Amino acid sequence: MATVENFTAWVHDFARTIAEHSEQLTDLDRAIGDGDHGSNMTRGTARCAQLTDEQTFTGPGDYLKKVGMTLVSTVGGASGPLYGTFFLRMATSLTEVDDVGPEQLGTALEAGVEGILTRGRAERGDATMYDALAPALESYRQAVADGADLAGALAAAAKAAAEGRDATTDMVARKGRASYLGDRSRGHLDPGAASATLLLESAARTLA
Amino acid sequence: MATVENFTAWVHDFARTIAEHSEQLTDLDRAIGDGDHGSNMTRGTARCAQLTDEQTFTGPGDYLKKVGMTLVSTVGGASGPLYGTFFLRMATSLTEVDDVGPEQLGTALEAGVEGILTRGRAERGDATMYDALAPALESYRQAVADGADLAGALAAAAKAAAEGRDATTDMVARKGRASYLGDRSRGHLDPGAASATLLLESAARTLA
Amino acid sequence: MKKLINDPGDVVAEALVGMAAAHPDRLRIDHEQRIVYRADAPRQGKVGLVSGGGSGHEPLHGGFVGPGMLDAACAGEVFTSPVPDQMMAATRAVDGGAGVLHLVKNYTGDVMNFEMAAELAAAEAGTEVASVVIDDDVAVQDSLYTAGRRGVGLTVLLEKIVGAAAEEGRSLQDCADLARALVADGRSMGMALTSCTVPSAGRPTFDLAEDEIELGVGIHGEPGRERRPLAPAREVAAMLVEPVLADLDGAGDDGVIVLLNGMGGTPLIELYLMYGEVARLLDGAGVRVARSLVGNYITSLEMAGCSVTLLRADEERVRLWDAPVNTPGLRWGA
Amino acid sequence: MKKLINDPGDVVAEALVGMAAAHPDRLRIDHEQRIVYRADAPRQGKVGLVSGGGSGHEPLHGGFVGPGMLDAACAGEVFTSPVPDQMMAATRAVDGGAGVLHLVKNYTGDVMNFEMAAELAAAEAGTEVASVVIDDDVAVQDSLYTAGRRGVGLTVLLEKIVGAAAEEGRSLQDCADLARALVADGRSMGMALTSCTVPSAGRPTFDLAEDEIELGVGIHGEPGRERRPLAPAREVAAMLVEPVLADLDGAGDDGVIVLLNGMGGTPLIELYLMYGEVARLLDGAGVRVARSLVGNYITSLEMAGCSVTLLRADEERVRLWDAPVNTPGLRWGA
Ligand SMILES: Nc1ncnc2c1ncn2[C@@H]1O[C@H](COP(=O)(O)OP(=O)(O)O)[C@@H](O)[C@H]1O
Ligand SMILES: Nc1ncnc2c1ncn2[C@@H]1O[C@H](COP(=O)(O)OP(=O)(O)O)[C@@H](O)[C@H]1O
Ligand SMILES: [Mg+2]
Ligand SMILES: [Mg+2]
Ligand SMILES: [Mg+2]
Ligand SMILES: [Mg+2]
Repeated sequence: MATVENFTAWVHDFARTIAEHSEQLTDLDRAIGDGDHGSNMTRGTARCAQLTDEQTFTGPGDYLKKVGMTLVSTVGGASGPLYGTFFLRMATSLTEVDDVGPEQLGTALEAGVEGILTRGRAERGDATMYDALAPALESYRQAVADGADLAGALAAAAKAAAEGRDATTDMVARKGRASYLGDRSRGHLDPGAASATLLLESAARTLA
Repeated sequence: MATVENFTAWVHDFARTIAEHSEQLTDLDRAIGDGDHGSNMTRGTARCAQLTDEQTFTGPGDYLKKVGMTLVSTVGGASGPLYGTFFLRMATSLTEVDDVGPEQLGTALEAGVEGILTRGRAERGDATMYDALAPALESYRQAVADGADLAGALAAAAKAAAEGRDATTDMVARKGRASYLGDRSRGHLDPGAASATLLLESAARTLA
Repeated sequence: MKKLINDPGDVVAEALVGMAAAHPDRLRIDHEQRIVYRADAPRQGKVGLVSGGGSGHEPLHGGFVGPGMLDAACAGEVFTSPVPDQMMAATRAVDGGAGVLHLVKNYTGDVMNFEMAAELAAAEAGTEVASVVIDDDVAVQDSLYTAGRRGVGLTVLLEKIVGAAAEEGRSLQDCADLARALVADGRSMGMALTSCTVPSAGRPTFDLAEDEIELGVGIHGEPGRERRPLAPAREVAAMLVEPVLADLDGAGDDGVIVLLNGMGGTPLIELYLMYGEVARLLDGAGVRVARSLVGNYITSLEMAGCSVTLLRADEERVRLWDAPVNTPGLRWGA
Repeated sequence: MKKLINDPGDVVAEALVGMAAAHPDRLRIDHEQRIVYRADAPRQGKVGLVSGGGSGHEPLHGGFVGPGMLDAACAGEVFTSPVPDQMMAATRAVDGGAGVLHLVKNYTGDVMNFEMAAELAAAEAGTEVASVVIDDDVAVQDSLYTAGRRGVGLTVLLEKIVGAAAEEGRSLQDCADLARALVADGRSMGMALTSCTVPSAGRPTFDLAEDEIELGVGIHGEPGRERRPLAPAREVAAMLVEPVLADLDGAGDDGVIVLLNGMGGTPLIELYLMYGEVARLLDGAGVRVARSLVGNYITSLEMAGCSVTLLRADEERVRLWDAPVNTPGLRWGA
């Protein structure tokens, strides 16, 4: 069961991991975008990591809402509204819940991923963060159906995210800046799929 | 005795030589100036080389006056007025003279060099074209005094010009753009001294 | 990376400090929120014009704030859309009772952030908000399979013309309709000789060989339509003008308004030379130039290159173009 | 060499073609002689202002031709002084009976060519000519042992202020006196992050390592006072402001007019950032800024870098600065 402490650990771990991979994310974005994904995400997640110093949170929903709002207000670009919406929708799904079990987390993740879809209107194969998040969600669901606990389901999700991320290399981007490249985007890994994989890897380390 | 044919040959030879050394003159100017001496001189001398296609000249004075005016009107920069004045003053000194002997050429060269001095107010050692022209004139005068003919005197002048040119390497520039460099101009050969040496080498090939 | 900056993370904030110092009478800058306001905003009864986007395109947008043009511009990080908080704050601050028009360049980030701002502003009672998305870049072909055409040079012309309409007291609906008509009638194409370097990245966004150009480049150093061998200005002009003309539905009744825009690192002598080539091509195509603008107006940091924008002109557009404007980046008649 | 040009030898002529196309109503260009005239020259009873110099510094000088500023500008080859024929033709053409003032930047070539033009013009009956040499660059120290201080940023401020005085109908003597007083009261200092490339040379004029700047550079890519390690903007600002202040005889009654000028390849975002640093330093030194101008006004092709110019301000100078001007490069109040 994941509590608010787990969720704060998640966001802190995510912020740390993003900072470590900032240059790498920016390099991916330089190749097919505008070279700012690393700094965008670092700016936003660093700000999120300060939230617990400034206030206390009554539960996961309360905390994730603040995280979502903070991302919306600090990241900018395409990833700001997308990650922001992800956390805001998770938060809504977890309102008034204190201990989050595998089923509930699945519903919350699904709400988050749906939020990204609504905001960005991406489809599978468009080479976006959705191509890491969608298979992650499916694997998570499958693992839970197969009886996995939180740890097992999140590990499966992280693994699927990484595979989905790697698969973006062979895709032609159809959303976001990379889409302007047309065929020339093939052969490049999508930066948002890379950061989304870091998000799920952080979850696997902290939520269970 | 140098006739108007010799003088036109001189200017044509000078134009050809300048064109061949254009890049080299520009490189010298890039190092301590603004990288245009080669193209300035090429533009002006190429125009001068067309004069004989367009009109006939009654004598050396008439021809050199037109060369001087053409240089003034086409070169620009520091070298335009300087070389222009050089030829204009030579022209005045040779008014109404058809066959130019060693003495008369000496007087004309002196008038030309004086013109450069009046216009540019340079002194010996300032690292300008004057540092090639002044020793050239002295050697010319000395050679004539020693009984040399035109060919001998011009050969001596060309040799002295080249030595004077090379000596500019050790000087600190005090005139023109190179002077802004102060001590940093030392170690560089002055582009105007280089083109002035070409002028005397052309003279040695054509005027005798 | 060679830039006149301090910490790469402080570039936008510090540039706004300098901008405030340079234009104390004309602009009011909210440094906290990074919003550039015209000094006398809000203007009662006038539609408020709000634009914004990533920084690095100066003078766009902050340099186009002032009488006859924008009321507020939200500055994002370099090449990164600003956030909804900024747009909401700007919207509130410039609302003079006649509503607020958002002018949005078509980039996923900008569109989504402005969309969130409009949703949030709608939730707040009071301010009527309309939004127009600018997408004039013909380099982006298949817009079905992409994020759609980018908003580039037309933004400058549109902010000027709609700015004049708002200054005349036209309604929000009128201003939005005019803006949409301009979007339908304006097309652009750009190219780069060199990449730019995002300060926080520290390295050029793309590598271009000494003998290559990037054709169809955007304003963020996004790679363009294709790489071509370096060519003389007259051929480059044709590479830009032809696709624009091909996509434009003929000239307007009064010909076209032309913007020959520099990307930031190309000097004016080259831009004038390029404009000579563009004018010659338009003349050859029988397209009359009603008005023209040559210079660095929507840039991509220090990128060398240029873009051509054509906008179909009619009497009203030319009149609004000629109307007084008083901003740091564009000024006449005032 | 990556430039938007055709043949390197045609750059100046073709840029003038583009300039004529871009400003058909405001400028009249003599392409044969390479002279940019204000469309309505000569103005009867007004002192004619003629300037000129090598090209590559755009908008200077041609971009400053128009009501309230210059009557004519002679364009030389890139970085090469124009020739006396141009100056004489321009002098004749703008003479409205009140005489003609030559504004000359202090470079050996410019001074000698303008001198020859004045000699030749004096020989022709009729036109009264006065000449003022601008030498504001404090980077050139020992002016006894050099060609003297170069004319740089002050030229822009001077052309504007003296232009306004001439427009007011002041006499040739008055205009020349004012110009000389401004020369006595203005100082500049520049720096470069990168070199520029003269089109006909095809290669950068100087090489600068990734971590070096050239301090005290001129506007022709002439090497400067010294090389320094690359430094943050706030330190670079101090390297420019301090020597200028040290050489200026205090601020004027009304403080100073400041020009923070870009060398051509530095984007506006960096220039604003630098201006913020300059304004802070001036504030710290107790120097009041009466007026400021930030942008690319006297450039060095695509060189990256900037310069700072300070001019002692008084009531009259500020009034003349504020007077209407309508040129391609500087425009307000008209
Ligand atoms: N419409 C979209 N739907 C989902 N994800 C998107 C969409 N557009 C862009 N992205 C994601 O956003 C990432 C880029 O984010 P970032 O670089 O921070 O913003 P920007 O593209 O505005 O510079 C892309 O790698 C991609 O994964
Ligand atoms: N005052 C002067 N007296 C004599 N020669 C000079 C003077 N100033 C410059 N020169 C000569 O002119 C040369 C530079 O000519 P050029 O490059 O064509 O003109 P600019 O310096 O205007 O670019 C210098 O190398 C020097 O020999
Ligand atoms: Mg990006
Ligand atoms: Mg030179
Ligand atoms: Mg971005
Ligand atoms: Mg020169």
